[in-house]
Amino acid sequence: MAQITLAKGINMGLRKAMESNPKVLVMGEDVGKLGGVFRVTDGLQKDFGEDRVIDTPLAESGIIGTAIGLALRGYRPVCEIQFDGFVYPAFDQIVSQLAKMRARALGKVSLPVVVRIPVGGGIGAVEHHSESNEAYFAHTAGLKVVVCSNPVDAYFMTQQAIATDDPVILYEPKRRYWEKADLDESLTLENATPLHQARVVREGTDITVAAYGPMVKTAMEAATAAAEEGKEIEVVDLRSLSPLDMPTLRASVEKTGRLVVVHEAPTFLGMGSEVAARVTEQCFYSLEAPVMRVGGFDTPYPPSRLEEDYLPDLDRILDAVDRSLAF
Amino acid sequence: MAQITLAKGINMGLRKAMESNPKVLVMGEDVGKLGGVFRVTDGLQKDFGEDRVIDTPLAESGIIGTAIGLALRGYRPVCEIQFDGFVYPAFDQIVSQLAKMRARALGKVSLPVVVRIPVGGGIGAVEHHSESNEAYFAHTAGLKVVVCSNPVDAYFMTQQAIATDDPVILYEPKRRYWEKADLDESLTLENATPLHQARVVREGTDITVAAYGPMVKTAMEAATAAAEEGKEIEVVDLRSLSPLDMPTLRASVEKTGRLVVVHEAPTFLGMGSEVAARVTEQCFYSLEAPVMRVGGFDTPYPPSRLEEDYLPDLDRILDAVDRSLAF
Amino acid sequence: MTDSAFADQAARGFRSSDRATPLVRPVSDEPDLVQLLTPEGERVHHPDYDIELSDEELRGLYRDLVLVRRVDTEATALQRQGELGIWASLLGQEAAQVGSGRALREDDYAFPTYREHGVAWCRGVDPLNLLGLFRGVNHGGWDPNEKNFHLYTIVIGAQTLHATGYAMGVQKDQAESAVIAYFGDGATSQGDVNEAFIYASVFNAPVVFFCQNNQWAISEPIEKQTRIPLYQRALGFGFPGVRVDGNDVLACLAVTKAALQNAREGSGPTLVEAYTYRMGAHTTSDDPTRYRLSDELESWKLKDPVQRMKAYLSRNGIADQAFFDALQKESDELALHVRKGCLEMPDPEPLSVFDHVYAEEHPLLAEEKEQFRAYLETFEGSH
Amino acid sequence: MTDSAFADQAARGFRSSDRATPLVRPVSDEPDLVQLLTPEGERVHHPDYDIELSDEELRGLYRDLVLVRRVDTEATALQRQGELGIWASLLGQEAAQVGSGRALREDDYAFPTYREHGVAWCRGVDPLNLLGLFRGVNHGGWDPNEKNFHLYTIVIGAQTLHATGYAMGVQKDQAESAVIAYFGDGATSQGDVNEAFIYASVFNAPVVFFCQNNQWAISEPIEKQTRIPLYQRALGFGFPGVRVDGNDVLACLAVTKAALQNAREGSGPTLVEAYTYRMGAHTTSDDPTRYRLSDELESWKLKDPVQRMKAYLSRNGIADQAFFDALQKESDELALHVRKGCLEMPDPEPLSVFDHVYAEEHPLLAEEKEQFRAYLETFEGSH
Ligand SMILES: Cc1ncc(C[n+]2csc(CCOP(=O)(O)OP(=O)(O)O)c2C)c(N)n1
Ligand SMILES: Cc1ncc(C[n+]2csc(CCOP(=O)(O)OP(=O)(O)O)c2C)c(N)n1
Ligand SMILES: [Mg+2]
Ligand SMILES: [Mg+2]
Repeated sequence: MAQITLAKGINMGLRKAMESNPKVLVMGEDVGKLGGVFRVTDGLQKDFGEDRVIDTPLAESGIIGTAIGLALRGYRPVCEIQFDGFVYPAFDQIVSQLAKMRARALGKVSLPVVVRIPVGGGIGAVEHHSESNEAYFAHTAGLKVVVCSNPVDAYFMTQQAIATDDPVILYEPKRRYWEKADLDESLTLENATPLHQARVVREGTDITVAAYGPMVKTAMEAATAAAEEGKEIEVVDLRSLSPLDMPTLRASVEKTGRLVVVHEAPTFLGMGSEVAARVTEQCFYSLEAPVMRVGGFDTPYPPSRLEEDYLPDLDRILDAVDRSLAF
Repeated sequence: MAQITLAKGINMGLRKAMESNPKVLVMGEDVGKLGGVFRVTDGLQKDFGEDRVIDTPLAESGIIGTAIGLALRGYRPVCEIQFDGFVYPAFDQIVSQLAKMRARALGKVSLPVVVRIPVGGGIGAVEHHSESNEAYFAHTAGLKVVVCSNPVDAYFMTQQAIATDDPVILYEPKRRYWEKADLDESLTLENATPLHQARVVREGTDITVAAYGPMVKTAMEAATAAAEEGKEIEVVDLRSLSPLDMPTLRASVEKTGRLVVVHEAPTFLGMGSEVAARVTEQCFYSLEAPVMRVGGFDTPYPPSRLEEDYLPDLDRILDAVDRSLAF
Repeated sequence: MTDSAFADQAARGFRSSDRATPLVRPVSDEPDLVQLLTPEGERVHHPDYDIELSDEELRGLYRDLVLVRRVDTEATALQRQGELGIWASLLGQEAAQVGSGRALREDDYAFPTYREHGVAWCRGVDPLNLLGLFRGVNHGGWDPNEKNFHLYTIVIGAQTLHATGYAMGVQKDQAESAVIAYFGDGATSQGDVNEAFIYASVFNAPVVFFCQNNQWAISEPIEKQTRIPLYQRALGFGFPGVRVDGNDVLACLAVTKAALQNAREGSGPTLVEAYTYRMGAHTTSDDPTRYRLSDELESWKLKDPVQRMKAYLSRNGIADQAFFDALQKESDELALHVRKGCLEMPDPEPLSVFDHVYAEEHPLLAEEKEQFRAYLETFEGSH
Repeated sequence: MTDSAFADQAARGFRSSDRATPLVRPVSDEPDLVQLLTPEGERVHHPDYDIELSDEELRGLYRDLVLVRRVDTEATALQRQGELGIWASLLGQEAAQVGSGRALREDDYAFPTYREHGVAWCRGVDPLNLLGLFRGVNHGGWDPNEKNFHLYTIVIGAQTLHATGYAMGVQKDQAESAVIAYFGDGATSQGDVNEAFIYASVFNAPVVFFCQNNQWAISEPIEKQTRIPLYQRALGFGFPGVRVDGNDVLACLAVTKAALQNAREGSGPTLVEAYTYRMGAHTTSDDPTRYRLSDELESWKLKDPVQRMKAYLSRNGIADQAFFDALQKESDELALHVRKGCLEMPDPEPLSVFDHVYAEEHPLLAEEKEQFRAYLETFEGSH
């Protein structure tokens, strides 16, 4: 049993995958000697060499485009995008090539490419360093989109994503990189929760709060606070945004009758809209209130001195919980 | 009164805008001598010169990036993206620059750039020529997103979009380019429906069907068919996706109690999810059934021999209508 | 010839450092075109590039040119008859494609655009595979690894990065293969193509960038993309660029072979600009009379790649009338195969839209498929 | 000097055609660096570039260098003290920025990255504007048109296209202004930057591409971006490239002036590579000891741009101790202004997050703002 951070969990996951499969490559800007700006790839180049841990030119379309070529050649590239806001130059390669090539080939090629993206705000950064753009990719058929929220998931989900024959966008909640948890290293992938399964991280009876990535911790804090007032919140960590684990969500909502979805991304057409629409369609008669959405505002991510106002926090979650309960 | 096609409506709208404001430019691939692959810019270069109707190099990021620079210099560029699937190379410039620059400058600059995108399927084209990617842009704060569905709207919305000081993504339903309608040329912009207002295009009492762009015609056909069976569908042409005209939607749903949203884009996180989530939140007690979504499947746009199956048609709309009415 | 223009380049500041010196020489401007066969079909020689071919090989190249053109003509006809949604003709570019395509070894890998029907032919891909895409029954769908010929890529320039990445993989495997990326003159303006140049040069990847400069990107003439000859683009990235007469199948073969060989030997990328002409419309949907003068076409007709080779073969007694007759027959049969195969191509099953999107399970998509199946069944009585 | 390297280039195949011949000469490799002031502060001459400056102007440049460095040092200190979220230091790049910045005329327009504090200074932008961004009270927020200095752009390379578009607008206006786009060595790998080269050359836009090659893109050395000297990238696009000693304020001034003048006169773009060194960390968040040896830094310290100019001024009696003392005082006052202004900078109002997103009305956003206002009010009692 070792105590690890979320960043370390990914690092260990990458290492495990690289050890067990020589085709696994790590590539991106500054992933080599520096170990990435968040040190997630720390030590990998030293141990696996420049041939497997590749500092690329400063061009994201090039990163994804060449990763596709490497995948066609039989490699399993794990690409690091330095910050959420810098994935857009690669958008075309991701959406038109990475996502669609398998269908184009009628299944005759697979692209086991993982795109790791540190996501979200709360670290006091400058513009473009705090965005939550998961909805773009979750809306894109052909991709799978997952988000880890804790060190143990980080460790396993990294390995699972790499093992998947589909392209996976793996979001890492950057402000939780330094959160710690115990990892039992004797556990293997077989012990892990399946990659595309949501997890009830706290049981409750009054209302369900669904969150993912950085917001899971916030939701848990809200649940603790609510419990003091006698309200029992069930917290669901969605983990996989595409595919979305509807059975877990449905079971929870059928039990509690109420749902609040929380994310940092702008609400308009954010993940919450899909969750709300789908849950409402499937649990129409179970819902005692409309699904409430708590998200970032429909503005560009603000300067960091405003981010505490912009980001959903415990209070805004509880406000939505109260509005739902009072409905 | 002249009969015009939708393509002609845009052409006339562009011409009007160029005549009334020398700062309006048209730029894109093949917009000059060829008049665009759909001939939407036909004759403009001949009349306004190469300085105002600019054939650009084959690089979409360059089109939007230089349009931003031109806008900073006081011009009002109207950019043509040749097909929906070719906007992605410009995604970074649109999402990180075009959408965010005004907020970055605390309002001290405006970017009156229009990005025209022929959208959607149904024309028997090869891959990347039939996509519906409006959700990406509607989810992007800082942009406005509108879709025309008929020649008269095309004429006015083009002019309105150009007159707007915000960046506007103007979607043009390519399979309706050749649809005809009468235009009263004596009408001025003051007579036009405001750009961001939805329109009830057919009144009905039993259920609301909300659609936009190419699907408005299909929805109207469904309404006609339903009427024969005694079901009165109210059809709402959303026209503006961002901002979304909630008052019009709400009024209709409060009247009918049921809503079906139709678009060509994949349903998962498509516009329908936002409409469903928001309408449900605001009309919870008016809804007698969950909002039903009819859209493209959650797959890449298929080869054209499958597109009739993929695209929502009259039958699939009526199926959803029936499911809603039977709920 | 050792003191070629590239030596000058190097002297003027290319850091050769520890990297292997590229061996392909960019041609100087006088003549700025590598040519081994004049438009009249006369064999000429070039100091840097030459090639010795047997008569059989020469006839083989001519056969390729003829058959490729015939497939193209047939496909255009099929489109006119409504059997294809669209067709992108390679008319005029046969030599560039056959020359470069025949330069490839079996273990080399090609990344095409949407117009490389001639390369597909050389790789042994059945033309019907190509027609499937243009008919709209699939988006390509052949197995790229079967013939080392990637799927057609429609988004301009995207495949150049795939080719570069693939070449990086070849390099990691220490395999002795090379990769070729096809693209057009218009494509050189895309960020992706320039990024591919950067990745390829920085990693010294074994890739040949084969640009068919057919003078047009739909309606835009080459001047809208560059103000200098395209092969010189490579100078800015530190690898050699060479312009070859794209209507000369021998020169295309020789130059591409040399470039591929350099790539295999660790000398990194080369840009080959095949200077040619799009004799037809951009696609069957296009109307070139709106933007170019017929004079231009007429002058290029004099440089026709197929005629040129035929003149050479005839004049030098390399092929006789019997050969040409047999080829005519083979060509007719091929056209028949294409036509028949096209007409017989079944439409895909409606439910197949859900297939092959993911390699692994996706419950929501499975559910959607199930719902659609059930929906379709409700019509079953009525059909 | 007319028979410079560019003439060779042209001879080797740049089509000069009907376009004006560019007048800026790329330097040949020996020496491959335009230098007017040696690291020891000795004035040297260059056949293509020279500049005559009055003593006052020379002192002015030195004053700029000193003050810009002082602002930078103060900002770094403020970051260490928790007053700024991050700071991107220009340490070592003062001459490149002041030299190019002072080459600009008032009507010229500059498009910076996030590190152009020295250029901002030359444009007359109050350093506090820059600090606002790094403190996180805004994303920039100054009025670009006030000083013809665009907002900082953080997405690598994006601004080069804005600059090119702006220059196209200048051209349409038939104005006699020029535009300058700043970017780093790493940025040259981005598609956008290469597309900017294409647009600028095809439209012959009056823009100078000013690349500060500080040898590093965070942890990646220049070899990860190119295998040839960066100024030669321009060759591939058909416009001149020139490498200047980026630690020599006089050479940077001279070369940039010439390039801007050529742009104004209709000769189109030039790429200027200012060969310099990032003496500090990438930003205050970075730890360069992880990836580079201190030797390298030590050797560059000998080329310090500020010391060099000081040595020149002293040695030639252009400035005396009184001047240096007065400058020291001015510098201290500026630091105080920066420090005081930073500490006094108010946090933005919570509701301001909704402002300036759109120029025109947006009912949903107005509604969201209203809801948030009401929500905030529920806390009002408790605060
Ligand atoms: C990214 C992108 N933008 C636009 C298009 C539309 N388009 C298809 S072919 C073409 C012209 C291509 O010209 P070129 O690269 O010279 O190749 P050619 O067609 O001449 O073989 C254009 C603009 C596209 N396919 N992809
Ligand atoms: C598109 C994009 N990708 C990645 C980053 C993260 N990033 C910020 S600065 C930087 C290095 C830039 O190097 P260079 O262009 O040489 O400029 P310098 O910082 O040396 O001035 C990187 C990778 C970014 N800002 N934008
Ligand atoms: Mg072409
Ligand atoms: Mg740098």
